[in-house]
Amino acid sequence: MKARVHVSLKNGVLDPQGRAIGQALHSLGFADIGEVRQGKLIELELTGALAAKPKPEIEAAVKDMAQKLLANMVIENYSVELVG
Amino acid sequence: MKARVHVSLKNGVLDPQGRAIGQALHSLGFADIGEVRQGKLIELELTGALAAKPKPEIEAAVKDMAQKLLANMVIENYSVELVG
Amino acid sequence: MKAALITFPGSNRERDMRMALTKANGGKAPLDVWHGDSELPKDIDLIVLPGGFSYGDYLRCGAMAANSPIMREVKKRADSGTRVLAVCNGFQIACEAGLLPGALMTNAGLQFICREVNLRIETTASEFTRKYRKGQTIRVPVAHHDGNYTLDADSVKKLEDEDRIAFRYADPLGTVAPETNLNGSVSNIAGIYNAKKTVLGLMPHPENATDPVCGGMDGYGLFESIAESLA
Amino acid sequence: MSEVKKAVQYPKDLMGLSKAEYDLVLQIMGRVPNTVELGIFSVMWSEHCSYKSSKKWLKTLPTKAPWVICGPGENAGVIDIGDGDAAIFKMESHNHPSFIEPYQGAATGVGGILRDVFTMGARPIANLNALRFGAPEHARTRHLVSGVVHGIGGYGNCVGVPTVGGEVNFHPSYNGNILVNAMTVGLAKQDKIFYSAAAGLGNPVVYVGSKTGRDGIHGATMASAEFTDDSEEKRPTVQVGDPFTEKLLIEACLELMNTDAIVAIQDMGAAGLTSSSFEMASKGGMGIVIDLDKVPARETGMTPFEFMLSESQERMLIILKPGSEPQAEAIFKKWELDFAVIGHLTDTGRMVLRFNGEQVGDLPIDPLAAASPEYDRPWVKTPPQKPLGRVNHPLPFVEALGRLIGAPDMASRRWIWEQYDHLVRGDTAQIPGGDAAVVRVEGHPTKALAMTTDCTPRYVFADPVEGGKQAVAETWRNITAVGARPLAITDNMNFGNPERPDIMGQFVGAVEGIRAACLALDYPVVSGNVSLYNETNGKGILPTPAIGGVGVLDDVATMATLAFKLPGEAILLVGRTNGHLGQSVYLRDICGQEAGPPPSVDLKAERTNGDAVRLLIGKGMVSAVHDCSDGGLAVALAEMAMAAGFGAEVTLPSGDAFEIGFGEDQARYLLTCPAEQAEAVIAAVEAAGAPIMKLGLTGGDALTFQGLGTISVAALKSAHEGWLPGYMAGK
Ligand SMILES: Nc1ncnc2c1ncn2[C@@H]1O[C@H](COP(=O)(O)OP(=O)(O)O)[C@@H](O)[C@H]1O
Ligand SMILES: [Mg+2]
Repeated sequence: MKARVHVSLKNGVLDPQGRAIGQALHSLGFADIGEVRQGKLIELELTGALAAKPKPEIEAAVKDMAQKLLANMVIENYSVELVG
Repeated sequence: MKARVHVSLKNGVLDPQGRAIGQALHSLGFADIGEVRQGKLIELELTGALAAKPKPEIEAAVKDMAQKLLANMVIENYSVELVG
Repeated sequence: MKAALITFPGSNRERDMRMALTKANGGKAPLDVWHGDSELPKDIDLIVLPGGFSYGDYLRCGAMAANSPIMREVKKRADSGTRVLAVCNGFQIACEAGLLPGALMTNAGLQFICREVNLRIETTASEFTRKYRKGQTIRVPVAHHDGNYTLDADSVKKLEDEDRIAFRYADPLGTVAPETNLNGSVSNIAGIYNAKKTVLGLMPHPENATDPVCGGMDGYGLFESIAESLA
Repeated sequence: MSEVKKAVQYPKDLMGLSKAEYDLVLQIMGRVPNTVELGIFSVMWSEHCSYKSSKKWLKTLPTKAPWVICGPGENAGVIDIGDGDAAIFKMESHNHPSFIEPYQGAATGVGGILRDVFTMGARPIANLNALRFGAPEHARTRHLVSGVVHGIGGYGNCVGVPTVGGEVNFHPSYNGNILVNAMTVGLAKQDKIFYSAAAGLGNPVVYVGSKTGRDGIHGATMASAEFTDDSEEKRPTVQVGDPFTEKLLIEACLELMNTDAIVAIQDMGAAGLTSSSFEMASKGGMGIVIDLDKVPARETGMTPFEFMLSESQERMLIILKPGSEPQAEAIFKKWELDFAVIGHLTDTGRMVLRFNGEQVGDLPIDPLAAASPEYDRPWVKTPPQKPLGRVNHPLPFVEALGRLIGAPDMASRRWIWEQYDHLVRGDTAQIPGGDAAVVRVEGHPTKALAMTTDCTPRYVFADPVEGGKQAVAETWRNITAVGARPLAITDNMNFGNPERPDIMGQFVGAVEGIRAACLALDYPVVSGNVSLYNETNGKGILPTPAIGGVGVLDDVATMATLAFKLPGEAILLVGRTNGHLGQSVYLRDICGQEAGPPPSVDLKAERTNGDAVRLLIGKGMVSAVHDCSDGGLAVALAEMAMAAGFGAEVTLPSGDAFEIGFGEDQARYLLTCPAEQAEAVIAAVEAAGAPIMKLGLTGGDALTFQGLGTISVAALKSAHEGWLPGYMAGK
């Protein structure tokens, strides 16, 4: 069982990395690129008792991890997806 | 139209960030976490002529961007997903 | 003054900080505290979170250190009024831990920057900067990759209204302008206080400007101010 | 032997060994080796580990002086810097990996050289880097510069070791083969230095640091192979650096070194567990048994071959005193690092490898080490360059200066060194941008170390012997220019394919020049590294013996810097100016000619002039000091003016202005002093036997050359500071 946590910057927070990627794509000749945002995708392998729990409980646990550590709620959002 | 490019380290390539995240989750009391890998998720807004093309062509263009810039093909893999 | 200097795995400016604190404190070195310790010595007047790359700056600068056992204790002490000086990675940790508002993002130029900068002293109504003059500029170095201070406009206004902005990036004459904005920080902010002005967080390294031979003395006033205030 | 030989069936994959070498393997083993054993032979006898092409010549280098505590042969060189302190340093290349993956290649290069230094008990206090890139207009150059610089910064900044100096050149010969040489300087107490020779029958062999993965399998043999177009295929051998773990490893090792648990210690560098275990046992005359299942593994299903040849980073091998395992383990656990007893020492003289209860390898140590091939490769002396004919000067003097100061090889490296934390640890007394970096010695009230890296590859190409001398002399001069006493060097010999007699001739010539300079300047070689086969599709790089020099400054308060200090001061030139234009940057970048012999190096004059300058600095008689190197007198003056933010008015010595202004005669320094003390300074220098003359006075916002023209300091600065950031921004 795996969980994927996608952490992205909140709307309105400037993303210098995304902007730089956009500029670089333009200068490589890819003209038709609008806004670019860069986020993180953290893949967690779930084991033991946690993996055996019902999905909603697993999801709750992973959300807890995201809020406590994986995302900075001042500037970031996150979403959780369970795989396999 | 948006494209999401997920860039992740190739299997077998050391992921120091993922390792450190795993350890931090353990010390926060989340015991049932196995391997952790951290990747990037780059969201590109597609505009102009490109956005109007058929999906396979868009996908090919985004793959080209991934290979030329977004992923470091020496140590990373990527996958492309078109949204909306 | 009795200071505690906290070392996290990956801290690397704790030594620089120790030299500066010891010099300003009449030769008395701070107590070293390891991040894994869950308690701080009782009669501490100052807690220092030094610079470095705690946990390699992996995930987000300061995120993992903010969750280490000692930080629960640091927050408790800070709540009860113990002074906290948080520099560079320490500032990032303090923001992540909620001791200070805002977040530190990647420098707008996306590069690590190590150079001397001019800081304007925005307020001297603080135990950390009373030896300086308001509006004075000092030259101290920065060395960071993620010093782009981010905070919403209303909160910035609140910081201003409450005189909680400690330093701004300026030119040698004290002019604060977009061109003097080193790293994209909102309103050129280089350092801020908490509401009670007992916690100071800043990106630059005043501890690297406390010796005439290595970096000059412009940062020394900060340590003198603290030592005098907490004497 | 002949029986064995008759039956020889060569395996399809000799793993880089030649047939003759394989015959030797059979002879030593007395049987056909298995894959693990052949792999071990292959890496131990690779150019990288065995120095088979270079050994013969390296032996001729001077390595001794009363202040040398440990010369080449250990992980790094050790010198006595007084008061019971030792400086430990070395330079190492990571050229091929950096070309393939610039960020990780450069980062792991820094990691590797740091481990070579702290393995000996030293706290790393400074990093330097000598970089060579292809032509700026070459398609890959910008990407490589960016990756390498970010990689060096990413690693060094995180581990908290200041990066204080280095050098950068651009030249088309490096288009397909960049050079990334990293140097680390560390400090130790003389009674707390650790060596790598294993000792003590039965003593535990301990593995610490990161887990082992399938990183860089066969990296050491790759580093010794020439590039061809299919080297893209070799990509999976790239290793990823983890500076955070390295930082923990430094702290944990230094903490363990404070106990007396360690018998011997060695980092796992190229060829990982193979070379570290092999070398430790071999140096100590011991045998060793390793249980490969005990090696901490990052991935499942790793084979003995992979365990032995993995180049995973941030790992060390330690021989402990018996019974000290728990104490050592506690330290590594505290720092959250792996710790495993993986074997023990024996008296069999053999390396025995076990895996899952079976023996998977058994090799004799001494015979393998002793038979390590040594070649006397054929070489031809590099023919002398034709004398330089008449030179046409396309630009007026000051215009040429304005152009030259912003040329790729001459422009400011600020864009690079501002991305390196050059201040961490709080002891950096002279930051990058000067002649040598100066870093204080911890625990001493006044003492500091001065350090620099230098080499002028175009000189070495034109005349390897003079070029070799010059590289050494320039480091000596840069250290002298800050007021320090040069003590010893490390070298990093980057050359093309040694199987080509002309390339081998370059190597032999450069070694001869280095040797001569080291002898004349009492400046021995204490460590070094050789990187051969730096060529792509048969095109070799310029021969590049990068030299890293270290010296000691007794009182950091006397340190000199190159910026003019006050207007109205006298400017003096020490050393003889003949106006040698051959192989100068002026000739190349302004006149478009790479021609003529390089300037010759008069080692006696170097010593006399340098000693005189150092004496003046020590006495506090001069206010600014700068040596003359690339670009000659005019460029050196411009550099002093730009650093000060104000100019000067000078009259060049008589002769052809271009030759005098831009010629690169060696053994010269520019000085300033208060005008009224000029006579005293001149007298002191003359008394020391060195030529000196007055050029003019500091002041004004421009640099004026009497009779030749004026250029504003602002114009110089904008050309000098503008090129690299502009280039990197794609302009
Ligand atoms: N790659 C680098 N990293 C750090 N500092 C560098 C690098 N390249 C050049 N520098 C610094 O820039 C300055 C000028 O370099 P260089 O022209 O090679 O000096 P010199 O001519 O005195 O040998 C020196 O202080 C040097 O240490
Ligand atoms: Mg110099």
